Order: sequence, then structure tokens, then C-alpha cells
Amino acid sequence: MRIGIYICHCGTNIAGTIDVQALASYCGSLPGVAVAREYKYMCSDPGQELIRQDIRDHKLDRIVVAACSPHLHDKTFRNAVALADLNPYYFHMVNLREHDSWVHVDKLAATEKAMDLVRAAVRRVKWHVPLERRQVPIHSEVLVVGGGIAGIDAALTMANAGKHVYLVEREPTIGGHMAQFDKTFPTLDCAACILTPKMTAVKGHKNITLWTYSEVQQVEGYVGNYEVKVRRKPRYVIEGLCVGCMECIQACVFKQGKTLDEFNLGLSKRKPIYIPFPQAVPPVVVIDPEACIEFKSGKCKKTCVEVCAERNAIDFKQQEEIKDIRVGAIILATGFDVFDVTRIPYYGYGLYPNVYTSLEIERLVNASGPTGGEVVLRDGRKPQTVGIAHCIGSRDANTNKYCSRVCCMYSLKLAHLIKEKTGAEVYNFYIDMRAPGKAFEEFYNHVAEEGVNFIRGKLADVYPEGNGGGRLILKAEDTLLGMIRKIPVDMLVLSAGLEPRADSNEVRRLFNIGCSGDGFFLERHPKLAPVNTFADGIYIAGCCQGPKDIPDTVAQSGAAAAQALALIDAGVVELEPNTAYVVAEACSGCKTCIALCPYSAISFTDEKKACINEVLCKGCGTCVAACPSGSIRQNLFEDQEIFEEIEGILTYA
Amino acid sequence: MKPKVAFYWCASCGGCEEAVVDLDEKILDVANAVDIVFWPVALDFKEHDVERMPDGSILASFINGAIRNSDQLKMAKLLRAKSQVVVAFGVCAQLGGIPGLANLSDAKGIFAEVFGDGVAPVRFHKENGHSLSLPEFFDTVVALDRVIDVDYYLPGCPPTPKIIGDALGALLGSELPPKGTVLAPDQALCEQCPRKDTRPEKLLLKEFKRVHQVVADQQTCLLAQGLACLGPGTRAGCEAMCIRGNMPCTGCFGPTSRVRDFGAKALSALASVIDSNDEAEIARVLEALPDPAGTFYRYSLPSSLLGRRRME
Amino acid sequence: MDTRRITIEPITRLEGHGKIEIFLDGQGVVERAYFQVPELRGFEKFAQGRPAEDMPQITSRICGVCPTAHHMASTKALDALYEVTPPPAARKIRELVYSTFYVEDHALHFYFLGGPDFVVGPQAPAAERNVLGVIAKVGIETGQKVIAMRRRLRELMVLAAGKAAHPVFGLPGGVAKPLTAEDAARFREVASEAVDFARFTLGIFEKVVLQNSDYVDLILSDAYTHRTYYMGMVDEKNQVNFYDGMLRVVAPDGHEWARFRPDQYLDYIGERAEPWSYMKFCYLKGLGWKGFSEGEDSGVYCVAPLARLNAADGMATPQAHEAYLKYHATLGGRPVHHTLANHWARVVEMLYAAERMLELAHDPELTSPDVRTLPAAVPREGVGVVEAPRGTLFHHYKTDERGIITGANLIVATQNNAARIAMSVEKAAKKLITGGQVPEGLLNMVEMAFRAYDPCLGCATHALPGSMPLLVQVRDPRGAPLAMLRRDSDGSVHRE
Amino acid sequence: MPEAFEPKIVAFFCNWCTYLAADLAGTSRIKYAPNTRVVRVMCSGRVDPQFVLDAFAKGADGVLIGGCHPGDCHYQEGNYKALRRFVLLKRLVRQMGIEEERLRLEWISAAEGERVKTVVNDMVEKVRALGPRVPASRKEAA
Repeated sequence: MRIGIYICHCGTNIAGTIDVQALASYCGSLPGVAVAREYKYMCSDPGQELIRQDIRDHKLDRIVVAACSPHLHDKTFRNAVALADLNPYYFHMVNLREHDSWVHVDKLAATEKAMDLVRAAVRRVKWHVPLERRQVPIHSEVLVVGGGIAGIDAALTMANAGKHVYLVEREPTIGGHMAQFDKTFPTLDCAACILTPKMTAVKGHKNITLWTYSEVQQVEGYVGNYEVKVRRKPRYVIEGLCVGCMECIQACVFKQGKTLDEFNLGLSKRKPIYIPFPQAVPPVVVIDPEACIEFKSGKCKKTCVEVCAERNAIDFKQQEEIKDIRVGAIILATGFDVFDVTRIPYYGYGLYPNVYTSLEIERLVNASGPTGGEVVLRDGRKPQTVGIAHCIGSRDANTNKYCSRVCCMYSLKLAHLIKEKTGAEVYNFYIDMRAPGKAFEEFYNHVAEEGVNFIRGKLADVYPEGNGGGRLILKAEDTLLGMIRKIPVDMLVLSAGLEPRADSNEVRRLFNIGCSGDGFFLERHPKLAPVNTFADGIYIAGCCQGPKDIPDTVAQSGAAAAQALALIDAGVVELEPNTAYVVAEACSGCKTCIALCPYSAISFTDEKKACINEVLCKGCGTCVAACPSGSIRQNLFEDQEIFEEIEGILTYA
Repeated sequence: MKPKVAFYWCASCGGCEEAVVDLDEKILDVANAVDIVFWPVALDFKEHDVERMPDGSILASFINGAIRNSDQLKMAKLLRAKSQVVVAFGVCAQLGGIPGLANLSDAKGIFAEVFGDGVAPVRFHKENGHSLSLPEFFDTVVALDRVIDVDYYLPGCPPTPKIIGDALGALLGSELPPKGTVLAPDQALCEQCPRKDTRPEKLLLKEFKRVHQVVADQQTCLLAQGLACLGPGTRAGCEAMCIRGNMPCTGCFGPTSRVRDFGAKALSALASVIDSNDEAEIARVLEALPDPAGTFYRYSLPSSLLGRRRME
Repeated sequence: MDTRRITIEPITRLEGHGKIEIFLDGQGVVERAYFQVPELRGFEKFAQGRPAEDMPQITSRICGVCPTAHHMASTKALDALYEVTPPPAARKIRELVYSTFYVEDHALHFYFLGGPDFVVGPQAPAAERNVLGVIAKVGIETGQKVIAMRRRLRELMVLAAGKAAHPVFGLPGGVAKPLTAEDAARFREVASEAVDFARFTLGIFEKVVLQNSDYVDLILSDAYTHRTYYMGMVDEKNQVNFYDGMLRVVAPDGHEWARFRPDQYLDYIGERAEPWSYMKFCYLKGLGWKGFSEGEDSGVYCVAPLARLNAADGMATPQAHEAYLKYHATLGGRPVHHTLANHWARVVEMLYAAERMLELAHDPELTSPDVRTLPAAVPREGVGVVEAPRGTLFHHYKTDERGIITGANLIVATQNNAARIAMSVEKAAKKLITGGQVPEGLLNMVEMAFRAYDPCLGCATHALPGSMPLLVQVRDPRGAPLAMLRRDSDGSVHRE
Repeated sequence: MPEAFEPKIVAFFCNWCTYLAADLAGTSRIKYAPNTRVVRVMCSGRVDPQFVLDAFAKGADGVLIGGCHPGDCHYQEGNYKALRRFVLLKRLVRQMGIEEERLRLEWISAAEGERVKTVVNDMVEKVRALGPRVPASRKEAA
């Protein structure tokens, strides 16, 4: 056996803490080792070439690379090995950087640890056997979850590339939060104007199957071959028949809406039969069984049905529908929740009528909003003075530590719009003004020049004015003037931050991906794989990965789409061969393993033995550890290989 | 002339000798086929008779019992030198057997238990001019292959007449099995179990039962009835006698060739099928296995990865 | 004083080698002989921490020759521990299996071990003094009959107990499985064969031994006689019982010295250790340990066939009782103090066991499916006692409330006899070795002194052609060999 | 002299959570005791009790098993299988005279780099306090 060991300096990342020369010479002394080298950057082309050259020159038949985490470069080096006509699985990687040099300071201890780890790898790799990656065909369809701007954009990008896309949206319409906005910073172009064309494009696209009012229920399978169940909730209106004329809404026995309108955040009321907003896509009404008399008593005149007449689009008997689809890739664009401002009671939301959330103001300033674009107080008066408090639920140890990235800019936008529509005095209470994007700083200056007041200080308290005039006193320390300010206002706007969806944990488990500490979906690598997840073939885009503005969101959705396209256009996907297999002649048919497999990959054959379906097996190895007679083995993680690793760590070779 | 064969017994119960006698009528054929040159139990050729023999002059020595004292160690080494083939006969020689449970304690602990603080035996004793000696009693019981090189193993407590017969056949036959072979099927007992088909395909257990707590049904898989049957991890070859006796397998045939630590694997298999993901509930279910070491290492403690309890 | 030493090793015994050390004075007169047991396995220790229900299987590994005795004593200890009474069928299955085991075990001893000394003769060439010699004497078909009988009996045990060596059927409150009608039929068939076989064996004994005055004299000779106490298990009619009953001790003069429940054993039986043996020696507490001595005042007592017949007023089955009466009549009435009478007593017991087998095999209750009473009580302490072929066997467990053993005390049959065996060996040696001379036949005579007790592994002794050559080392006080006498398998003795 | 004693701890980390957490600890430059040696397995469910006992037999002073939090297993329930075995294995190990602090099962998610530090440091401290695991005395044979 001729083993080659390659120790990466990773610049000083490894060499700064681990004595790579000493390590290399130690490795050279290990039995079976023919070559032991250290090099500045093993992952670089010359580094990889070094390995390939040695394999040829020194007839190496096993390769150990001691560098960074295998999660980063396992594949890189396998391919390098393969290029030298050595089976890529005659290779093992040692994690000297993330697990050693980066986490230890004591150079001696770190070097000693490195020696243990490499020694273990050397013993292990001797037992490696040649393996073939399994190639499985990829389904060209794609699933996009979430119909906000991220999902819409990703869907269109892929549909335009000729891929069939299933776009699944939970609400009755796509559009997401963006559809609720009036204008967008910093350019102040109206959200609807730029969004609705895309929405209709989705509706009309021959490559897109749009399922609104629907949710993903189950996900099985693996990269390239995901089997997904989608639950289509009944809207009691047949999508194919409804043309969105909305006459039924007019005709409803309710003359006035009685139900709080979700789209307008309860600032207006809607009827039992309704459409979220005029430009909703699909332009199809929905019936709310909670509110509808027909559902409650069955004694409704059903004027809606009359007016719908021969179109017959209304169907009170409609049942939920389960759709089974098979897709090659999945893009998650499930967006965010707005921070619930009632979690900070002293801002008085819900207590004082004229405390609003930023999103409510978005609706008020919106021409198609509940007030037709009039910014008025609950009693209809125009506000004279308005306070806008930044960082509500952000940058705060008690709520969320992170910065929500968009609040500063949309607060500026709202300040501008309120001033424009009401001429009121506007006071912005901010901690830091964050305007890092393109033309952001300019926008800040512009708004400042308009005469919006900026107070550098966190809003500390809110209480009603003593004279009962209904105004609110906003108390804050102006850290620039170094004095306490008490500003009486008619209206307070709370710039709520962005949070992970309340159900993001369920969703992440559904798709078998991870969450980072803040609860947003975890990307495979913060820099190099920002839209990938640890589940191959599942990508993330937009605010489900973290707070971001529309341009960044769209950029990410494009990136996710590109990743999915690249995957699909490869036609096939190579699966790691780390599957478990039964040694048939050894198996006694005790069946211990069968109940343990989470993928039902193990079956009981007519020969009364266990048998593992290689395609269904994902290689967790649980059955291997459980098999009482040692008759199940796992490629890449054979008992022998692991025992060798243990022995290598603990005993001197 | 007939090939020479020796039998010797170390720390064992004599059941292995009985197993030889259980060859019944066949015993006479064996006696005719070979020349038994050493068998303290039956013939009193002495240690130095063996010493006088040329090295390798014995075809095969069948040694049963674990190694527990200095006499046994001495004899094992002597026989190894004189024999072409050494067979570890029975589970005590193969894995340590039940005498190996002594490794949960040590010489000190055992003497204290057996003799208390009264008179206790000593290795060398003088009494009115008569000096008497006893062999050294080791702290740790070990399997035969820990002290000498072993060629073959005959598992079981005791081995069945069938596998003994087969083994003798193999040894007297033309080509020998590969060194280190355990002379029994290399599959788990379920393969031979008459109740194999009655185990559900997906068996998960909410409850384990101790044998005295239930009246076991005579047809269905004992594990399916919640009894800790070790058949799934135990080498076949006994024809499932205990199960036919309506009692769970306790593992006397030891592990298959693919397992390093019988107990660890048996433990893993049993624990894995507990139908709960709640730690407290799992612990409750496992109360019915009050003695993991004694249950999973009943016959194999000395040859387990840890070998013995670590004494303070 | 110039002392010489004679070492006889190994003699065989249950837990390993036995060893006899004989010390001669300057005149070559035996000064002292020691019967040593150099083996110890510490079951009492490693029983601790084990679940009580595992004990029947664990403790059977104390002895692979009489595993059924340990299994049974242990199982009965579990009954007591969990305060459960097995259903009638279970109790009968247990006693049936036990009786079956008895016939097999006693037969083995008579034909393979003890028998040859008489059937072939103590002075006969050693090469013939073994089972083949017996076969030669009584005919080949008898030999086959013996082997076949043993096989059939062991097959029955597998049928009911799972395994013959190390049974698995014992559970607190019953047995693991009931017997089917077919099983019972098989038992009936073999049982009646067993009765015939036992009577046939008794016939051989009477013909070969009792009709030979030399043998009778030998049995009655002082070399093999000790006046000690005797213990055995008896039923309510004071008849011999192997499986259950009261323990009865009779004095050297035959009067009942004690009659007690097995769980009271600690009040009656003491154990003591000697620094030169790993085996503890038992004695009667009431009398105390007076050293290796016989008589009314010494606590030394004896168990096994001789003792059982001494301790009982008769046998519970007709044919065996008849044999019992004849036995005592011939040997001068109870108690019989002649060690070698064990052989005869053993055959009487074999007949009883066979008759008992037959009775139980015909019992209609035997095949009842109800063979378990599930334990309900909280376990604390339990004693289980049976008469093993080699004597009274005690298993005593203490547990915590989960039934995990916290303490175990085991007194195995041969321990009860240990002191008397040591005395027998010494007496034989003293009588037979004089002037340092080791006359022909000495060695087998010495052997006979312990073989009569049937030390367990003796069962396998003589199981193969070739007798048991012995070697006597004659050493000076410093242990340097002076002379080596060996008796080869052909029986001839050489000085080396 | 326990202060001179540096315990060696063999760690079995699952590929998807704990191993990544250790990677994250690295990228976050979190510093912790250099006493662990990680063996990567795909899932904590792959950790055969034989591996744990072998590590102890070969002289490990401690064994740490790291898996995904309950409900988060990349393979759905592998970590629960690990838990089931662990509960029993821990009792066995105790019977074999090995202190419980030497064997640990911890749930550490890919996001919990900090937790790798706290767990490892804590375990190293406890094991260091226990002192070396001298191999069982073997007085049987030369």
C-alpha cells in the first residue's frame, strides 16, 4: 500500500497554529505512507496538480488530504484523485482547520491533535474500497414554495428557461408582502406597478402551474427525485370557471363586510365572499366559510350563485384536494413575518388607537388601500405630528438581536410619504441610520432636506398627553443633544422588524433543512453557497434566509433559480455511495433492521432475509449499528474503517 | 498409527466432558479413530508425560474452560507447544463463559465474599512441618486465546454432540477449515428458530418482560412477546434448544464472526426497537433489563472489548 | 523429624482438580493426609447484581454433570423468594425431570465409575477396571443397554427441560412449558424401561458383590468405615425424597438428632475454611467443629446415598423399599457406617427414582396446561434445597425489591462430605501405607476411598477405555523427589 | 498529578448537525479545549455501541456522541435510536466500572457553534477531575 498525505497550510489559517512541517515529517514516518507533503493551498490548481502528479509518479493508491472541513472540499479532492485515474473513494479528508487550528491556541496541543487525526485517517484509508457514485435521472420539474416577489421571480426565471414550475402559495393570491406596499425605497416607484405585471405573467405562463390557497404537506425522496404532496384548500369557487368579475361580491346578502380584511391588516372589513385585492392573482374570489351564512345555517338566499348564473363558478361542496407531484429541485421562498409589536407593551400598540405598525401605514398611504391613500387617524382627522420609531423588535436583546436591514429605509420612505400626503411634522427616532445600499444614503439626505426631524435615540416611552387632547407623548433621549426629548404626536408609527415565519420550524423539518441561530433558514455556506442548503436540490431565496430588501431578494431568487437550472440541466445527479447493504449469506432474517429504517428501504425477501433498496437508502447507518449479527454494512462507513479511526486516534501506529 | 488427541479442562463445570459422553454410541467410534494421550478427567497421564512428548506430536488438543488460575495457564501453554491444533472447546474456552462473570469483581472481592474475614486459603501454607500449596487465583478470568494461540473454536454451553461430531470429522478429514474458524454456522440463531416466521416485520416494543413475569406463548417469537431473546445476535448451531424449551436465548453460542463485542451488539439491537423517543419512557421500558452486563455478557465478559469491570 | 511426602494429583472432583497430600514420618508411617481442593470460582460473588430469575441457569454452570440438581435447588429458592407455589402439574414435571436425571446420573456412576471396582474387582488389572471391563464381564449387550438407557433418559430431559446439560425450564412458580400427551407417553415408555433397568442393575450388584464374601468383607472393613452423623431429605413419612421435604440428621447410633425445615439450615450447618484448601468444610453447628474426627461429639457428618438411607425410615416406592430393607439387613442395620456401601445405596436409590418416574409419568395431572403461578410478592429472601445425587444441595438468595441478588450462599453436596472424604482418604492411606512401602493395588484402594462418594467429575472418569493411572510422588521434607511410583494403564506399577 | 493529565476524548459527531456545529465553531474562531478527536459519522444512529466500548478499551478517557436535536435529525429519527441505545449503554458502562461523566450524548445543532465549546470544555473539565482511565488490571497471563 502506498499512501500519499497532503497537508494544507491554508495560508496561515492552518500553518499559523499547527506546525505543518513537523506534521508532514511525522506523517512520512507512518507505516504505508509513501509521500507526505505540506503545501500553501492544497485546494488550488497547483495543489491539486501536486496530488495528481504524485499519484502518477509514486504509484500512490491511497490519498489523505489534511485541510479544511470535508463539507467544503471533499468533492474537490475526490475529483482531483479521480482525474489521476484513482478511484475517488481511495481518499479521506482530515479537518485540520475548522476542527483544529481555528479553535485551538496552544500550538503544541493543536499539532498533537493534528497528528492523531492524520494517523487515524491513514489507518482508515487503508481499508477503503473503490466505490461508484450512483447516477440517478433528475426530474425537470421544479417546485417553488411561496408566491412573494422571491418566488414569483424564481418561478418566472425557470419557466422562461423552459422548465415546468409548480408555484405553491398559502394565501388566496400571490404577491406576498410586496403587494401590500405602496412605494418602494429608494426610487419610490410604486410596488404594484412593478409587481403586478410579474404576477400576471405568472398566471399566464404556460410553464407555470400556479396553486394558491395551497400548502405543501409532505416531501419525500431525494435530490432530483422529490415526491411532494400539495394540499389545495377549498375556496368554494371553481378556479377554472371564475373570471374575477366580482359581481358575486356585490350581490352578497351582506351589504357591508363584517370580517376584518387580512390584506389591509384589519383596517377595513370584507364580505364572506371576497377577493384579497383588486389585482389579485389568480383573479378568483374566495368564500370564507367562517363568515358565510350558507355554511353556518344553510339558509342563505345564495344571491352570489344567482348572479354567477350559468358560469356556475361557486361550489359550496368543494373539498380539499391533494396533488402529488414529482420534482427535481425545490426553491423555498416562504418570506417573513412582521414583528408583533404588542410584544413590547410600553409602545402602546392596541392601547392607544393612533399607534400604528409600519405595514398598516403602507396600506394607509396606498391608493388602493382602505382609505384610498388618505393618511388619517382612526377618527378620520389628518395627523399634525407623526412619530416614527425605528428598530422595533430589532437590535434588542429582549426581542431580536439582529438588524432587520430594511426598517431604516422604509421608515424614511414612510416619513417622506406621510409628509407628502399630510404635511405633518414627522419625527424619526433611530438608533443608527443604516443606509448601505445603492442610492440609499442619497435618499436619506433627500428626506432630511424635506424637513423630516431625526432624533438619534431609542424611543423610551409612550403615554397620553395630560390634557386629554388625545395626543401621545413620545419620550426619548436625544443622544446627539444629550437631553431627554418629549415630543407630542397625533400618530405613532412603529417600524417593526422582520422575523422568521412562525411555522418556519415545521417547514424546515418538512424539507429537512436547518435553521441558523436567529431562526431563519440556514444556507450551506454564508458566502460560497448562500442559496444552497444541506439538502441537495433544495434552495432558499428571499427573507426566509434572512431579512433583506427587494433588490437583494430578487438577486437571490435569480441565484436560486440558476442553481436549480444547473442541477436539472445536468440531467442526472450523482449520489454519494454511502448506502447500507445486507450481506445476504450472513443475514439470519431477524428483522431487527426493518422497523428502524426511516425510508422503508429495507424489505424482507422470499428467502427470509433483509434486503436494502439502494435508491431509497440515504445512508444514515442506523440499521448497520443495530444489526445484531453484523450482517449489514455501510459503504464509506464500514465498521472496520471506524474501528481503525478509533484505534488510530488512541494508539500509536 | 492413530492420530493423538488430548482433552483438557480449565475453569469449567464438566458439562463439556458430559457433552463428549453425549456422543453416546459414537463415543466408541471416536475411541477407535484416535489415540487419547491426555485427559485428566478420564486418564491420569500427567503433566510431565506431556512434557516428554515431542512438540507438535499431538494432532489436536481440545481445551475447555476459561483460564482462572496458574495451573490452567501452565497446562494451556504446555499443550499448545505439543499440539498441531488447539481447539477452544465450549464457550468458556472460547469467550470466558459464565465463570468469566467473576470479572465483575476480582480475587479480593471473591475471597472476601466466600471466606469473609475468617480463615482463608493461602497459596503456601505450613502446618506442623507440612508445607502445602495451592495454585494462584487470578484477578481476571480470560478466554483461552488470550493466553495461547487457538486454531479453532467450538461454541456452546455445552457444544452440541452434532457440532462436536462435525468438528472431529473436519479435523480428521482431508482439508482443515481456515485457522480461527468457529466450527458452527456463521449466522444468527433466528435462522434455525422454529418461531422465525412469527416475528412481525416491523417489531417495536413498548415493554420488555422478565422471564418470571409472563407466561410465554409457545408458538410466537419470544422477542415479540417482550422477552429479551438474544437469538438475533447469537450464532446458530444449537438448533434453538432453549426456545424449544420456551425460554429465550441467552447467547451461549456467542457472536457471529462479524461482531467484535457480543454484548454491545445485542444491546444495540434490543434498545433500538424500543417504541419511544422519550428518554424517561425509554429508561422505564429498560427497567425490565436490570442487569445489562450479566444479560449481554452472560458468556462473553472476558472476551468483551472491556474484558472486565474496572476496580477502584 | 524426617518426613516424606506423597502427592496424589490429580484426583478428580466437581470444580476442578482434587489433590491428596500424604505426609510420612521417618518410619514411613502416615502422619497426616490432606484432601485439597485447589479450585474456586466465586459464584456467590458474581451472583450478586444478577436478576434472581437468571440464577437457575447461571448456577447450573457450577456443575455440568449434575446441572439439574443446581437448576432445581435454584428454582425452588425462587419459589420461596417470590412466595409462590407451583401448580400441581408444574411440581410433578419438575420431580419427573429430576427423577429421570437421578436414574441417569446414578447409572452412570455405577457402570462407568464405581461399578468397575466391584464388578471387575478391586484387585483386577487396572486396564480392565473400567466400563469396558464391566462390559466384558456382564456382556456387550449390557454395555450397549447402559449407553442406550442413558441416551433415552437424556432425550427425555431435553423434551421437558430444553437441555440435558444446563436445563432451562425452571421458573419461580412453575416451569417454562407444559408436557404434551405425546411427551407423557414417551416418559411412560422410558420409565418402565428404567424400572427394569434399575432392577437389572440391582441384580448385577447382588450377584457380583453380595455373593462375593471378599467384597462384603471389604465393604465392612475398618479402612472404609467412619462413625459419623448422616443427613438426608425425608418426606412426612420419613421416607427418602430427592425433590422436597424436611432435612433429617441421625447420630452415629442412629437416633434422630435433628429434623428441620430446609430454610432453617443455618441454625444447623456451619461452614469453615482451611488455609490449605479452596473448599469450605461443613459441620453440624450443635456439635461444633472438633477437627477431622468421628464419633458422637464430632460435628462431621455425611450426605449422599449412604447417608440418605441412614437418615430415612424407608423408601416411598414398593420395590425400592424392599431393596432398602435388604440393604440394612445385610449390613447390620441402620445406620450403616461403611463408605463403600454408598455403591449399594446408590442402586437402591436408582430403583426408587425409576419407580417414582413411572408413577409421575402415569399421573393424569401431568399434562395439565397450567404450569405457572405468576409471582406477586415482593422478593426478599429464599432458600431452596434438594438432594443432589452427591448429597444435600443448598441455594440461598437475598434480593432487593426488584429481585436483584444482593447475597447468595451455596453449599454444594460434596462440601457436606468434604470433611469425611478427607478423613476417609487419610484413614485409607494410614491403613494401607506402611513402612513407606507402596504395595500394589494401594492406589486404587485409596481412590476407592473417595470414589465411593462419587465426586462429581468422576462421572466422566472411566468414560473412555483405559483406567485411571495414578502417580505417587515420594518427596523428602524439602519436597525433592525421592522416588516416583507410577501405575500405568495396564495396572503394573513401576519405580522410576 | 491530575493537573498534568490531559484527557483524550473520542467524539462521534453526526455529519449534519454536530459536525457542522464544530465547523461553525471553527469559522467563528470559537476557542475550546484541544482534547477531543472527532470521528465523523453520517448520523448519531450509526454509532454502534461497539465503537464506544472500543474507544474505552483502547484507552479513551471519555466518549462524546453528538447528534441533532430531537425532531431535527437529518434522517428523521436516527438520533432517537442513538438515545435508546445510549440509555442502556450508559448503564452497562457504569457496571463495567466507568464513571458516567466519561460517556455523554449531546444534541448540538448546526447553528450551535458556541455549544460545541461549552459541552467540550465542560466534559474535559469533568473528565480531567476524574483522572486517567487506567486500563483494568489484568493479572492472568504474561
